[in-house]
Amino acid sequence: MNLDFTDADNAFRAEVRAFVREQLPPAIRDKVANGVHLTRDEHLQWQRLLHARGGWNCPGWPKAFGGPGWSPVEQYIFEEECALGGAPRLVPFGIKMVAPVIMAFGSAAQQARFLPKILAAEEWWCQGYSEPGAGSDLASLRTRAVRKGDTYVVNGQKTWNTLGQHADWIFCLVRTDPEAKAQRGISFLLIDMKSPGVTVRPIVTLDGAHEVNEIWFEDVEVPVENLVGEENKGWTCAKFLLGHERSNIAGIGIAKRELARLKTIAAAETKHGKPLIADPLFAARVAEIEIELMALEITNLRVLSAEAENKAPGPEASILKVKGTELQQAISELILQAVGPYALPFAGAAPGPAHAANRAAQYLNLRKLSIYGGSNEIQKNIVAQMILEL
Amino acid sequence: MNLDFTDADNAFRAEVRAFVREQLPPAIRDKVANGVHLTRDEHLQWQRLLHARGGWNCPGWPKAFGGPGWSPVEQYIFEEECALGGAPRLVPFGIKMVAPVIMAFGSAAQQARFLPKILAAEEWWCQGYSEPGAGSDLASLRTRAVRKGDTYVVNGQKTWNTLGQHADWIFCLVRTDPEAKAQRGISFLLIDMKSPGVTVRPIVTLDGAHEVNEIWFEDVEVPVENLVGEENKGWTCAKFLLGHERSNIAGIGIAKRELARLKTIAAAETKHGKPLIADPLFAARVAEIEIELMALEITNLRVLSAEAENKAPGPEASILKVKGTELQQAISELILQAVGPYALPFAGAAPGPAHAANRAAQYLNLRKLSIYGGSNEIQKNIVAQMILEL
Amino acid sequence: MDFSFTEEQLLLEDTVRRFVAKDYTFEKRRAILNSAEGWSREVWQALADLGLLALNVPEAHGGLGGGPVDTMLVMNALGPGLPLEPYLASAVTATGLLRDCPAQAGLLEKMATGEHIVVIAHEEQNDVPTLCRPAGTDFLLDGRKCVVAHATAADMLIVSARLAGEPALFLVPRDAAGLTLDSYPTLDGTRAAEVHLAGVRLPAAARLDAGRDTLERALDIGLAALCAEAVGIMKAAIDATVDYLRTRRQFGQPIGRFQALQHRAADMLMHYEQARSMSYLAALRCTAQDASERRRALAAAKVTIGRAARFIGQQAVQLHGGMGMTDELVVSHWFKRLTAIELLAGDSDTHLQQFIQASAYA
Amino acid sequence: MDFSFTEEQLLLEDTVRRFVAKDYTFEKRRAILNSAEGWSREVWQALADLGLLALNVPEAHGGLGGGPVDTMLVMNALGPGLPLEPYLASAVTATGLLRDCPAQAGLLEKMATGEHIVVIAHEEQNDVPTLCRPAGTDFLLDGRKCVVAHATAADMLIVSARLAGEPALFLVPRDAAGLTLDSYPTLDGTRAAEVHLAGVRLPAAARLDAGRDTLERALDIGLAALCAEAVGIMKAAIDATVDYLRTRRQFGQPIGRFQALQHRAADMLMHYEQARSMSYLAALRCTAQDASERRRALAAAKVTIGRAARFIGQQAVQLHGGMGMTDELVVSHWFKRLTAIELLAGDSDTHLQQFIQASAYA
Repeated sequence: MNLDFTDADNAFRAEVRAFVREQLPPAIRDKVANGVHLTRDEHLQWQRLLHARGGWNCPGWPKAFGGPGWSPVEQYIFEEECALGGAPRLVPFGIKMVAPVIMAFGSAAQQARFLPKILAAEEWWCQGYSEPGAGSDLASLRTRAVRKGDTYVVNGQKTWNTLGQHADWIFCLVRTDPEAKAQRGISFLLIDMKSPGVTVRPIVTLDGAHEVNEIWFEDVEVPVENLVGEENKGWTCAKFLLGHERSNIAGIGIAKRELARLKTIAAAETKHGKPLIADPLFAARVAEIEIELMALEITNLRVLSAEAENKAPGPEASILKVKGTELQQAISELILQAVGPYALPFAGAAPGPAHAANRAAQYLNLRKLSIYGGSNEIQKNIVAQMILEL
Repeated sequence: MNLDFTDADNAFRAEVRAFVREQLPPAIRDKVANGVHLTRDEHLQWQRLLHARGGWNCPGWPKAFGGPGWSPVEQYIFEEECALGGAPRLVPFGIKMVAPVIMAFGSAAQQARFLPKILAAEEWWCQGYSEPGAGSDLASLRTRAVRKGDTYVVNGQKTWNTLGQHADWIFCLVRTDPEAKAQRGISFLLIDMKSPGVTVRPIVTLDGAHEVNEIWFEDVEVPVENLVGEENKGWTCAKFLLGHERSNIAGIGIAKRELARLKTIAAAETKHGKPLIADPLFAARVAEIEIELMALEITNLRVLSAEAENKAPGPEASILKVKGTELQQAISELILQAVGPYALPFAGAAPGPAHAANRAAQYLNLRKLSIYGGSNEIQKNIVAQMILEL
Repeated sequence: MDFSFTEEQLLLEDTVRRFVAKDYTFEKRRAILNSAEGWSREVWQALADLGLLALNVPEAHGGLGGGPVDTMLVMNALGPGLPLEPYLASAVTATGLLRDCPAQAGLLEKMATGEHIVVIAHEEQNDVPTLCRPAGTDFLLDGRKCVVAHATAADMLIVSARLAGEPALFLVPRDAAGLTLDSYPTLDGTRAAEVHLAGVRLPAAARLDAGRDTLERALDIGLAALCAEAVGIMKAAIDATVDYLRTRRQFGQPIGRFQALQHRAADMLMHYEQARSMSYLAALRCTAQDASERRRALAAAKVTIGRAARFIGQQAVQLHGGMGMTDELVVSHWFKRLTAIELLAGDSDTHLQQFIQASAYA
Repeated sequence: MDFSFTEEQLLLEDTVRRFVAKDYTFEKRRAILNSAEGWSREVWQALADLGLLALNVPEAHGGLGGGPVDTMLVMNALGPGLPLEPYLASAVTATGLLRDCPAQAGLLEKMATGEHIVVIAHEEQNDVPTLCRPAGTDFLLDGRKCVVAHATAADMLIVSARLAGEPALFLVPRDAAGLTLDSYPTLDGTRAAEVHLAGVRLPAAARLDAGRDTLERALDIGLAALCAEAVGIMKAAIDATVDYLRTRRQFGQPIGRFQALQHRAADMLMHYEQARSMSYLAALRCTAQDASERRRALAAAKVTIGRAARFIGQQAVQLHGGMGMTDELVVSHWFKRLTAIELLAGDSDTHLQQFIQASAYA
C-alpha cells in the first residue's frame, strides 16, 4: 500500500497543470474565481481548447471514440488540476451523461451522428429528467411520447433543466407506455431543441442567476431513430447514466481551490487588528474543514482505485456526494463569515475588497449542491439501503 | 412581560437555598458531587429531612395530600436550588409518578393506604413499564394478569427497572385482556415487592453500576383492590403519568451545577502552562453550551408559565427533554476532555486530582439520558407529529 | 416572571401582522424592490399612520413612549414581510439614540410623523476611523462608513467619528457638501451605501450630546429588534416548510411522512424556540444599565439567533427542494434575509467571544 | 498510489482475526479482565507464537521486519477483541523506539519471543518533569509518570526524564529499588499505574542512545496503531448496530426501517470511511522524516479518528437502546475503548491545534 502517485501520474499532472496555466483565457479564469456565470461562448471556447489538446474535453471517453482513454486516476488528476487552475467545470450533460449512454446503448448511426459533435464541442446538450411532480422520484414522471408512424409526439413538462437556454439537444426520459407501472414503460429520447413546440422558460434562482429552466413540449415530433435502446426500456439507460454522472462527484479539486481562497481571504481580513486566520476559533473552523477534506480525498481515491480494479462504481459514490457537497457548502459559509459585511452588496455591486465580490451569490447558489443530483437525504437512503442493507 | 422572578419567588429561593445548605448531610453532598451512587438509606435520609420541612420531599403535591402546594414556578425553583446545592435528585417513582396517578384515579382506600407512606418516605416505589420486547412501544407489552376471584395472577417480565432493588412496591402496566389490540386491555396494578414470585435480577451497566434491574413475575398473586382505575383502562393512567413524569425534565438545575463544575475544573487544569479555560477554543466550546443553557432555561420557564395558566403540559416537554439531555451529555463530554488522561482510572480508582474521580463513569452513565424516558428519537417524532402535525 | 403581553401589545402586533398580510404582500414588495428607489415612501407613510414610527418616541415629543418589548412584537410581525423600508434603522435604532439627546426633540417629532428618516453610519472597514477636526466653531469630517443600510433613504445620518482621539457623534444632513453616497442593493433586497465624507463642514450644534455609552445602547436596542425580526422570519419559514412537507408528495406519500424530514423539522422548531427565548432576553436586557450584563445577554442572543437563522434558513430551502432555490417563492427571500442578519451587527463568533469576555471566563 | 495489500499482509490480518474469533472471545476476555493480573500471559505467549510480537522487530534481531502498514492490519483485526495485553504498548510503540537503539538488540530479541515486555512511561501531570541527576557514573531518577498503561505487566519501563535541562530516556527495570507502581483499572478494562520514582539508581548503560526525535517518532508509530485499533473497533460496532437494527422490532417493523435511524447508520458509516482513510495516512506517514509533514498527517488523523470514535461509539450505544448500556453486551465495551482512545495520546482539540501550527496558518 502507498498513497503516493506514480511518477507517470505526477508527470501527467504537470502536463495538465502547464496546459491550464498556459491555455486558460484569463477572462474566464477571473470569472470562475469570482463565481460569475460564463457565457455559452466562453464555455465552448474552453472546451475547444481542451479538444484541440487531444479530446481532453471528454476526459472519460475511450480512445475508440476520440477521447484520451484515461484511467480513473488520470481523470481524477485532470479534473483536480483544472479546478485548481481555475478552469470552469465541464458542462456534463453531453460529455458525461448522454455520450456514455449513446456509446453503450446507441445504434452505430446514433454514435456516428452525435458523438463527434459532442467531442468537437459543436453541439450543446441538456437534460430532461426532473418534472414538477417527479424530482428524486423519477419513476412517477408524466411526459408522454406517443408513437405515430415514424415519429414520437411528445407532450409534457420538464424542470430543473440546467443551462438549456444554450442547448442544441436535450435527452429526455419520456413515458411511452402509460399502463406500465413505476420505472417500466419509460423510454430514453433525444430531442432537437429547435423542434417546433419546444419552449424554454427561465427559472430565476435566489442568487439572481438564470441557470435553470422549465422546458415545455407541445406536440413535439421526434423521429423514432432518436430513441436510444429499446422502447420502454429507458430505465436501463437512466440507471447506467446515474452511475457515470457520479465521477468527480466529490468535487475535491474545487473544494481545495475554495479552501485556498478561504485562507487567502482570512489572511487579508483583520479581526481586532490581527489577521482573521490568526484568530484561534476561526483557525479551528478552517482546520476542521481542511482535515475533513484531506480524509475525503483519500476516501475518493480509494473508491477510484476500487473502480480501476473493475469493481463497479457503486453506492460508495453517495458517500462522496454527501461529504463533498457538505464540505463545499461549509467552505462557502466560512468565506461569507470571513468577508463580513462586505458580503452583503449584491447583484454585481462590489464596494469592498475585490475578494468580497459575489461571495454571497456563490454561497446562495451552492445550496443547490445538497438538493440536486439526488438530494443528500436520498443519498443517505442509498447508503443505508444499498451499502448497509437496512 | 418580564423575566425576573417576583420578590416572593426570590424569598422562597433563599429559603430553599438556606435549607439545603444547612440540612443536606455533607457525606451525601460529596457523593453527589463525585457522581457516586447513594445507598437506599442515604436517599431516604434526605427525603425525610425534606419531609420534616413540610412535605418538601413531594414538591408537586397539593396541600390536600400533605404536599407544600407549590406553583409550577415554585417547584422549578425548589428543584433548581436542590440541584445547585448538591442535593440528590428525588427518586421520582413514588412522588412524581405513582402518587399523581393514585390521587387522580385511585380509590379513597388506595389514597389512604399508599400516599401517606410515600409522603413520609417510608415506602420506596419503582416502575414496571418497559419489557424486553416493548421499550418505547408500550402498547406491545406482554406481562399478563389473569383475574381469579379476588386476585390477579401476574406472569411476565419487566426490564430497565430503576433501583427496584430498594423498592417496597412496584406499579406495573399489565395486560388484562389478551384479545384487545394495542393500548386497550392494559391495566395499572400496584404490586408488593415482597409477594412470592417476584424476582429482582440486577443489570450491570457500562459504568459498572447496579442501577437497573429485570423484574420477573411468576404466578404473583395481587389483590384486586390494588387495581388503580378501571380494568383494561390502564392506558389512561399511563398517559396521565407520562405527563407528570416530565416536570423538571430539562434538568436545568443539574446542568447549571455541572456547567459550574466544568468551569472550575477547566480553571484548575492547565494547557501549555495556562488554565484550560483560557484556551480560546475550549472557552468557545464551554460558551456555546452556556448560551444554549441560558436559552433553554427561558424556554423551560415559558413552558412552565403556560402550564401555570392551566394550559396542558403538552408535547413542548419533548423539546425540553431533547435539549436538556443533549446539554447534560455535552457538559459531561467537556468535563471528560478537561480532565484528560486522569479521566481513565475507573471503578473507584482516583490517582489524579480530586475533581477527576469518577468523571468517566458519569459520562458513561449519562448516555442513558437520551435513551430512557422515551428516547430522543421518539421525542422528535412527538415534536414533529404532535406540534408540527406532520 | 411574566411571559404575557398587555392587550395593547397584542393589538399592536395584530395590527402589524394584518398590515403585512394585506398591504405588504410579496407581490407588492417585489414591485417596490424593482423600483428605482428600492423602498416606498407610501409604505413609510402608512407605517406612520399606524403609529409605528412614533412607537419609540417619548410621549413628551409626540410619541407613544413604547419600549423594546413593543418593538419586539412589531418586528416579529413585520419580519415575514421583509420590509424594504428603514423601520429598524430609523424608527428603532436611531430613535433609540436620539431619545437620549434632549436637544433633538424637534427631530424626534419629525421622525414620529414620518417626515424625517435618520440612520446611524458607524461601521468602518478594517476599523479605519472617520476623523473629525475643529475648524473655528465648526467641525470638519473625513472618512468612510461602510455598508450603511438605507443611507440613501435617510434625511440625516448620525455619523461616529474620532475627535482628538475620543469618540463623538454628529448629525449630518444627507445633502451636506462633501458627503457622497455610493449606493447598491444588498443580498436581502435592502439598499445600502458607502458613505464618503470629504471635508464635510458641520456647525457646532451638529455634535450630539451623546457618548459611546449612548451609541452602544442604541445599537443594542437595534440588535434586540434585529433578533426579533429574525424570530418572526424563522416562524414564517417553518410554517411554510411544514405546509410544503404536508402537501408535496413523493414515492406515493406526503414527504412529511418521512421520518428524517420530520426530525429535521423538529430540529428547526427547537432552534426556533431557543431563538425566541433569547429574543425575549435581548428585548428585556438591551436597555440594562449594567454594561456587562447587557453585553452578556445580547451576545448570547445574537449567537443563538445566528445559529438558528442559519439552520432554519438553510433547511427551509433544503426541504423545499428545487422550489426553495427559486426567486419566485418567498422562502428563498426569507433565507436571504436570515443570512444577512447572521452577518449584521457582528457575526456569531464575534459575539461568542464577547460573551466569553463579558462572562470573565479566565 | 496503491490501496491493495500483499498476500502476506492479508494472511496476517486473517490470522489475527481468526485468533480473536476463536481464542479471544468476549467470554474469555471477561475472565481475564476479572483475574488478579488483568491480562493473560498465556495469551501473550499465543501472540508470540503467531509471530505478532516479532512483527516490528528487525530481521537482524530475530524479527519479521514489518512496518506500520502491517501493524495497521494487525490492529484492525485485534481491536474488536479489546485485548487487555500490552500489544500496542510493547510490541508496537516500545519496539518502535528500541529498534532505533543499536545497543538494545538483545532486549528486542527477548521482546520478539514474548520473554520481555517493555512500555514507555512518558506522560506527566501538568508537565511536572521527571528529573535525572548524575551520581558518579550512575544516574538518579526522581519524579512521577501518570496513567502508564500496562506498567505492572512490564519487565522494563522506558522512562523519559530531564538531564541538565535536556530530555533523556532510561531503561528502568520494573523491580528497580525506588520504583513503585500504584496500579488501577481504567475505563476500558486495561490496567494502568502511577509510576513513582524516588532516587532510582541506574547504571550509565541504562541511558538509551535516543533523543527526543526518536521518542516522538515511536509515539507517532504508536498513535498510528491506536488509530488503526479504533478503526477496527468502529467497524465492529457498526456491523453489530446494523445487525441490531435489522432484527430488533418496534411498532410492528424492524427499527432499521425507520429513516431517521437509517440516516444515523449512514452517518456512522461515513465517519468510519473517513476514519479509515486517515488511518491509512497515519500508517504511511508515521515514519516520515519531515517532522512537520508527519505532525500534520498524524494530527489530522487523530482529529478524524477522535470525532469518529465519539460519534460511532455514542450512536452504537444509542441505537442499541437500553441494551447498549449493559455490561453484558460487547457494544458498551467497544464504546468504552473508543472513549479512552479519544482521550489517549492527546485529545482532538490538542491535535487540531497541532495541525494548525504544523500547517503554518498564520
